Amino acid sequence: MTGQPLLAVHDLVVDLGQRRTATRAVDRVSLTVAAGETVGLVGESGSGKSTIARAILGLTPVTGGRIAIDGVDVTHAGRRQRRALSRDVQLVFQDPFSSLNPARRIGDSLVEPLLNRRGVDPVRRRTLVAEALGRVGLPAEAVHRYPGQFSGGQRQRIALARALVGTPRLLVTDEPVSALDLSVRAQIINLLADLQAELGFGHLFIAHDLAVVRHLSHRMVVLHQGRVVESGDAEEVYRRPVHPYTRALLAAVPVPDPGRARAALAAFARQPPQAGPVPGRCSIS
Amino acid sequence: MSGPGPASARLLRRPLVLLALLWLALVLVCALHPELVTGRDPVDQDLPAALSGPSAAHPLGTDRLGQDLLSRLAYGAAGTLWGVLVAVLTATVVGVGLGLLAGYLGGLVDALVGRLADLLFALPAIVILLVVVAVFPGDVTIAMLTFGLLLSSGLIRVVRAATRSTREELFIAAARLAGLSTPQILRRHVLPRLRGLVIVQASLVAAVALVMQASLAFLGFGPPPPEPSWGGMIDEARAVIVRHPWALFPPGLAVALTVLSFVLLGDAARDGATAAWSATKLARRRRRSPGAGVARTTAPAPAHPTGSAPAHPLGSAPAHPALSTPVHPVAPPPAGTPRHADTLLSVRQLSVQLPARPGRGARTGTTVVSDVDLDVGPGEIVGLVGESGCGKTVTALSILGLPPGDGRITGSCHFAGVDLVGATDRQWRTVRGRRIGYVAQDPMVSLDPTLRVGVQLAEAVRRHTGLGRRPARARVLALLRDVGLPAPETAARRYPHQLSGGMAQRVAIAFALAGDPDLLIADEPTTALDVTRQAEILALLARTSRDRRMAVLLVTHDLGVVAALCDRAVVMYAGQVVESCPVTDLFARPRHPYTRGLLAADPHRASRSGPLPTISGTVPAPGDWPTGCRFAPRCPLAGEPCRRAPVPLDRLGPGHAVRCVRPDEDRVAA
Amino acid sequence: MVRLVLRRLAWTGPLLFVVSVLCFLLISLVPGDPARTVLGPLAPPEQVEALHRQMGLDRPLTVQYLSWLADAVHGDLGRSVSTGTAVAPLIASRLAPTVSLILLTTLTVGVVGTALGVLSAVRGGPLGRLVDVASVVGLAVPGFWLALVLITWLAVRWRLFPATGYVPFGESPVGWLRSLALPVTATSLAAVTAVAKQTRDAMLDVLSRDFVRVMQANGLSTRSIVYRHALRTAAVPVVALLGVISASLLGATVLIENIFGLPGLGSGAALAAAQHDIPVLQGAVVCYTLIVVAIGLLADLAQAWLDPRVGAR
Amino acid sequence: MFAHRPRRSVHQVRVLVAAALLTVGSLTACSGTAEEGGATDDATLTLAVAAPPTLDPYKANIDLNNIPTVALAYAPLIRMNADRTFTGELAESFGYVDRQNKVFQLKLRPGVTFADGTPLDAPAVVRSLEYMRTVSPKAKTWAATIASITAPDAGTVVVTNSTPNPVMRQLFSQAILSGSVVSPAGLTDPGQLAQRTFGAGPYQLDPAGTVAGDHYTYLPNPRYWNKDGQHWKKVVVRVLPDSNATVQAIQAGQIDYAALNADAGPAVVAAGLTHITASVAVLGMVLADRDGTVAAPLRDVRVRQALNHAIDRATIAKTIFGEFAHPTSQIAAPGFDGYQAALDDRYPYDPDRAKALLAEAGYPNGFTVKAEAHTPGIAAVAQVVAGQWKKIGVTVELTTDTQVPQWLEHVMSRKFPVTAFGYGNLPTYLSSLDFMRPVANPFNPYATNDAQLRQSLERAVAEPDPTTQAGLFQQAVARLTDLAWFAPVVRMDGIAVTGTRVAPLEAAADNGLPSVVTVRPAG
Repeated sequence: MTGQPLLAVHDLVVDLGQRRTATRAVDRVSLTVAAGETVGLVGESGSGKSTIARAILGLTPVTGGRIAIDGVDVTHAGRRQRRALSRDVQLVFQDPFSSLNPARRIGDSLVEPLLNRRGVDPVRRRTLVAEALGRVGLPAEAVHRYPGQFSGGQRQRIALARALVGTPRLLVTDEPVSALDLSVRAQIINLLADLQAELGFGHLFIAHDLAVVRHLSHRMVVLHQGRVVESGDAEEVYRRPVHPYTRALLAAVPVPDPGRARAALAAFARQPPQAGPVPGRCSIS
Repeated sequence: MSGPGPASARLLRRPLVLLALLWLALVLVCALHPELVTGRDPVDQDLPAALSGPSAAHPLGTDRLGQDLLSRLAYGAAGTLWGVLVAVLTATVVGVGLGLLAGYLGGLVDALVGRLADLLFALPAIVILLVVVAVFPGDVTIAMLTFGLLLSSGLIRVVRAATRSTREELFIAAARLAGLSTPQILRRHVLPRLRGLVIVQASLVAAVALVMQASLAFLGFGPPPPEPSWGGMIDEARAVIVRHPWALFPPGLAVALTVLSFVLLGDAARDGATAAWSATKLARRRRRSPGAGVARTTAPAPAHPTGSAPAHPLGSAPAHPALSTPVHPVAPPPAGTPRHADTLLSVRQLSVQLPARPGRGARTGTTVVSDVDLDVGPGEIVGLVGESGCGKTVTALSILGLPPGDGRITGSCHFAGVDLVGATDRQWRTVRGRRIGYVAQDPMVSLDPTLRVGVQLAEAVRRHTGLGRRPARARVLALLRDVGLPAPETAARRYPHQLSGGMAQRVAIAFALAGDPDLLIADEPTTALDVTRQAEILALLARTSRDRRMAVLLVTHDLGVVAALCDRAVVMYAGQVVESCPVTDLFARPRHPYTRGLLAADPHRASRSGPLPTISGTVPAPGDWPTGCRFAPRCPLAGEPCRRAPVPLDRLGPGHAVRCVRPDEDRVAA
Repeated sequence: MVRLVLRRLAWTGPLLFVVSVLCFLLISLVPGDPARTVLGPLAPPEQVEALHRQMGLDRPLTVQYLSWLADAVHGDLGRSVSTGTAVAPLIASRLAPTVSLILLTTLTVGVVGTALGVLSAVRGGPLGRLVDVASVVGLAVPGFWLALVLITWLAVRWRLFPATGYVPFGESPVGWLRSLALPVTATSLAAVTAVAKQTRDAMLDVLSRDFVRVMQANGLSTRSIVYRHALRTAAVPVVALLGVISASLLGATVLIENIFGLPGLGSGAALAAAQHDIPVLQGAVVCYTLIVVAIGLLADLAQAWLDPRVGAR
Repeated sequence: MFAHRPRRSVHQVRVLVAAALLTVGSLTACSGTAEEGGATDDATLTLAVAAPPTLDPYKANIDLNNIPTVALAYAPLIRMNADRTFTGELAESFGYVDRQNKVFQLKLRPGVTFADGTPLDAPAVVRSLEYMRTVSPKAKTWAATIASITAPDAGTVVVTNSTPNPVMRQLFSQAILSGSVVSPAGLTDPGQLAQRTFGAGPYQLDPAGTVAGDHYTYLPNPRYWNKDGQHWKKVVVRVLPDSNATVQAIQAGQIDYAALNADAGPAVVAAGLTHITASVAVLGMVLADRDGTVAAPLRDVRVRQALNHAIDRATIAKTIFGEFAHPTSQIAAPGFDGYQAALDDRYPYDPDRAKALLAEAGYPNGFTVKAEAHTPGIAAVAQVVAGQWKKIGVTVELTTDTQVPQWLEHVMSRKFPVTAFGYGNLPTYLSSLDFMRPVANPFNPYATNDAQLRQSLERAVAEPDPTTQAGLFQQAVARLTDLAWFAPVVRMDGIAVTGTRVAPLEAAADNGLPSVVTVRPAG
């Protein structure tokens, strides 16, 4: 992690909704992702984690702050700049069912990131698509099939293949495994780790499950109501959470261990964590 | 789940569609080469034969000038089709163009186009058309152009709505992120999705335009008299209606049949074009709630100025399965171990078979649950664990006698002395809600969206307790307080959509508790919630179970939830119970390789370093189950005996049963 | 819900303006001279010329329109060029048959269509198939053709209903109903089947929703589930369709009023168009537009009442 | 015409069908006894017209839609009887006072008042007739000869013509609608004539019971001079554009009386309704371009005669009109001065002769000609004629119009060498004004002139002796027929249909249909 980080988000503010009824979804969030690094972004629904992803990728207008990729400010990138940027940054969505157009063959979807790229002829495209499929453990003939013919886990592999077919340097994944079954979830988590090891991309990993994030991430950022409440080394945050919210979050997750889980639940039932906004930011870096 | 190719082939096999195609082909032939259909000139007068019925010389009879009706019909087809074509093209081009623009761009353009559509809709079409034909007498093209424009308001709205919803789809975002330009996205993703919709709308426009064209000709604004037109023929028939009513029928039927064909074909084409979409939708719904998956999915009905809903293909008209009581065969004698005396619910050999539904994804008579044994004692919390598609929800619903689809239940299901398999409606009335309550996965859709929470709860309370209006209300408030809603009065006045997910699930639980049941079946009650909300609901369930001495059958895929809440666990895989044991055993001494694999793959339990242990492969779909051990293809320990024959559920000790050939070979999976 | 009403009403003014401008322009394109129409084909040109001036037709189009608009704002829709009577009362006198026709048809369509749809959704089987078939066939049979058949047999052959004419409700409610029986039947067939189909689809959709299963599982009565809960939800798209249907009925009324000799707005508008009677036609169009707006408003309100989520939007 | 479907009514296009010649007077009033059933009570007469009538008696064209409403509210000065004789109505006596058919004098019936109470005296009549001269569609043709109208005393009106006009009696009768007298109160603002009635007739309009364009209610005029002429407590005139609807409504008992056209005849017969008929109009083709301006072949009289010979009139009469039309080759009708029975078959159906004539004229292979027709009733005839001409090699490119302005524009544009026509039966003098003078009008758009024809007419007009005059008019008609300026096809009937609640009408020979004011309750 030398020099400037691959992704630098500084004091990001995003308001959602119409002007009058707008709500602040993201409130002065800063984070960085370096090449080859996985940063986990954790929070409950409404914490703003998906909005951050969408803002980074230009799918949501930014109210304030700055987003830089490779040192280049892309906060208010135009359409053209965005398109150029698509080479470097890719996103994988939570829902493998709706992130692939069900009416198009896998090959059609996979080739899209290469379509507007100069110097990639159709033959080369086919090769790249086949390579990408192979990388995620799917046979090359999958290009002829429709998304409906694949299971959820396979579709998420396809989505990964599409994201990686253009060899981006930054991958943002928004809850990529939370819609998957347990047995498949582990496969995808491993796949993500393997691919990063192989391709060396930076990875912003968004999830609500602290255990998954801990497993996959180098660093972890905990969000609550649009603000960063805690960030630091993933293992460290998981084991020794400082912020009460992080603690509550950890306590709320039932652990597959009857003893611990029951104790936690009993403790939870006695004293539920406060639901109100968190005063101030106690982020520890 | 088939692609569009086979779907279109299937459509052609439908006899009605084929007939519609044939009829339209005939009309088209008439329009292009009427001389192929009839040897007579449409204006040839056979005066002596005027106003005759069908005869050898005049197969459809004659009009009052002795002109051959068949010939006039045939020669009138060209003008008719042309008018329809003009209207359809205009409506489609304008409707799709503006609809796309409005839907995709949004903002001011959307507002303007929306207003335009409103305007077009508010214009009295026929008055406008009367004016148009007065300005351009006898000009069908301009009249139909105008009509197409007026009709485009429906298309604009439908296309706009569909575009908007498509634009929100993730794959559009994905395409944009892939660097596609807007035209590329429209061409590759939006337009194909609109195809089915536009086809249906276009077919409706065609139908309406045809009728309107006939109406105009009937009013005397069609092509001038010597020239045949269908509406004009109805008008001519009207002139002789007292003497010769027969003349009304050939042109009337020609119009009706052609309209019918348009609608049928549009419908069929829609089914073909959207086969891929429906398949996914089906799968999606199935995943979320297996019960809904097999039910028909219905396309949203587009609003239309002429007020016609899209027609569905003829011949498929199932009653809603949920409301027809399935016919159960006589239950086989209960197998397996005898029930405990203190068992509240005892399920034995429960199997569920879905009926064949050609063209609906499910295969012929697919068995989705087979030979499930399950016991729940009074006050006991039992977890029914498994991955999606393993049959856990089907099992839970079948206990309530509500298998998804027209599922056929076999086996037995004793609850408080009654075998629920084969229970009568009267028996169910005393069980559902009063002895067994039910909570579904997604709280936001498990309450009636149109009624206030209090009203819904009051209905359940009054139904189960027979209380009067006022006491029922008090009880509703008590229930709401019981499930931890701090301000029950306020909550009771709310509509479901005004509640947060956690609150809604509390209300749903209150709904299930209204009859003070002995057993609560909760189907993934926390899956749709955040972890903190989940913890609250779990705590609520635990407390309620304890306080009311109420048993809970908790369907879940989350081992953590099982650990936190359950006394015993039943693990299902591919429609079968593979392991059943006290919770402590499940986590401390799992015996089935699948259970072990699941536990190992859980990142909570795994060590931080190194890859997670995984189970290779994927869960087989119902119908693709292997004959032997269903887990064998994914099992690291599987050997020849595993694949040979079905494996029975073996009792290993008190309260522990496992479906494995060698459960004692304790190998380290991780 | 109040906002819903206000938004609709706010849109009414501009809508009326645009519609009236559009009609004015269109009508001005109609060839021939209203003065000539009034005086007949053989009237000498000087007379026609004089009447032309007298009717103000020699003024520029914009002036003609603006003077119409100025009066219209004050409720004066001008005078009929063919009969000289004031347009507003003329239209008012023709409103009753049309409104009766629309109301009765909408009522018939709503009640019969919904009943058929619900029954077929709940019962299924042959009835369901019948609704499927009928919905397509109903759409296919042109209403005016059906009207002719109905007149020929029900009115003339069997003398069950009057073939023509309109009896005001105030004169004889039974006569009113009898005079509208055939027109309503002719106009409602297609709509009944469409509504039945829509109801059936909506019911099947709603019945497959989670909340229905939850209610069943928790022991609510089938009757309550079907009629209190499912039907209410399913009624939302049905009401929307009904709104569209009643609005589109306005078009059908022109033909039907002509065939059945009903002194309604539709036949009045057609007559005015024939006589080149611009003030009457303008008045009719304004009236039509108001009816469409009113129907839309009613449909919106009904939907908001049925489903609180609609009103909240 | 628009949505009130022009179809079956020749009249709607205002083809000047001077139809309803009245049978009046002798019929004694006899109030009807009750008969149960029916939509309205027995004292109410409900009749149907095909299009909204024009209430202003002078602006109204002579067509079946206007005649009933005018007749109900306006009494004429002179009444024409079924036998084409004239009796006084508001005028007690009348006649030419010179020997050149120029000066016509009317002596008014004393003590008559309008419905509004104003006395009906000579100044009122003069004022009314002056109004007629300014607004009536007939003023510029049929009344063009009138030089002055004066009132020497309160009971006398004198009309002076600049050139002889032999039809003053008809002109002031109910047949031409020019003799209706309007009250001075109505003339102060002639605009009201379109909405209310200001006559001295048996009934007056009840605006409260009227929806313009749909139905018109008339109540008895308490000041009507002839109480015997009021048979009903109420008369409702309903607009029913479709003759089938009318037939059905009469069948269903909703309508008591209607005057229909011949092409509704078969339906009337099929429905088994009580009816009487009278010849009302001639239908056929105008071979208008007799100078060959746009269609050279038509200049040759042999071609025009060939076209006449090529028409199978008998078949057309039978097929389209059933028994309600008679084949004819002339435009004059029986009972009128110019009529000669022999001319009916002047051009017998003879395709071979037609072909021969064409060959003689130099068109052995025929030719193609543009033609115009309007309204389905006339257009049907034109269609059949076109079909028959096709057999002798003459191809017709037929344009059919549906609206009056369009028809007028097309006919007068001189783009159509052939047009279809329907023309009401009139005295030959009146029709000569439309047909035979070199003045462009819808029946002579190219303003063709024939010296011999004009000469016969001029002599006939000034001839005071009726018999000699008729002979001269017959000469003119014969000349016209020989010239084959027209190809008349049939003389069609009007049909007065009655329901069960009115007394059967008395057949009126071939002199037009009885007036609505003579319809009495069934006794």
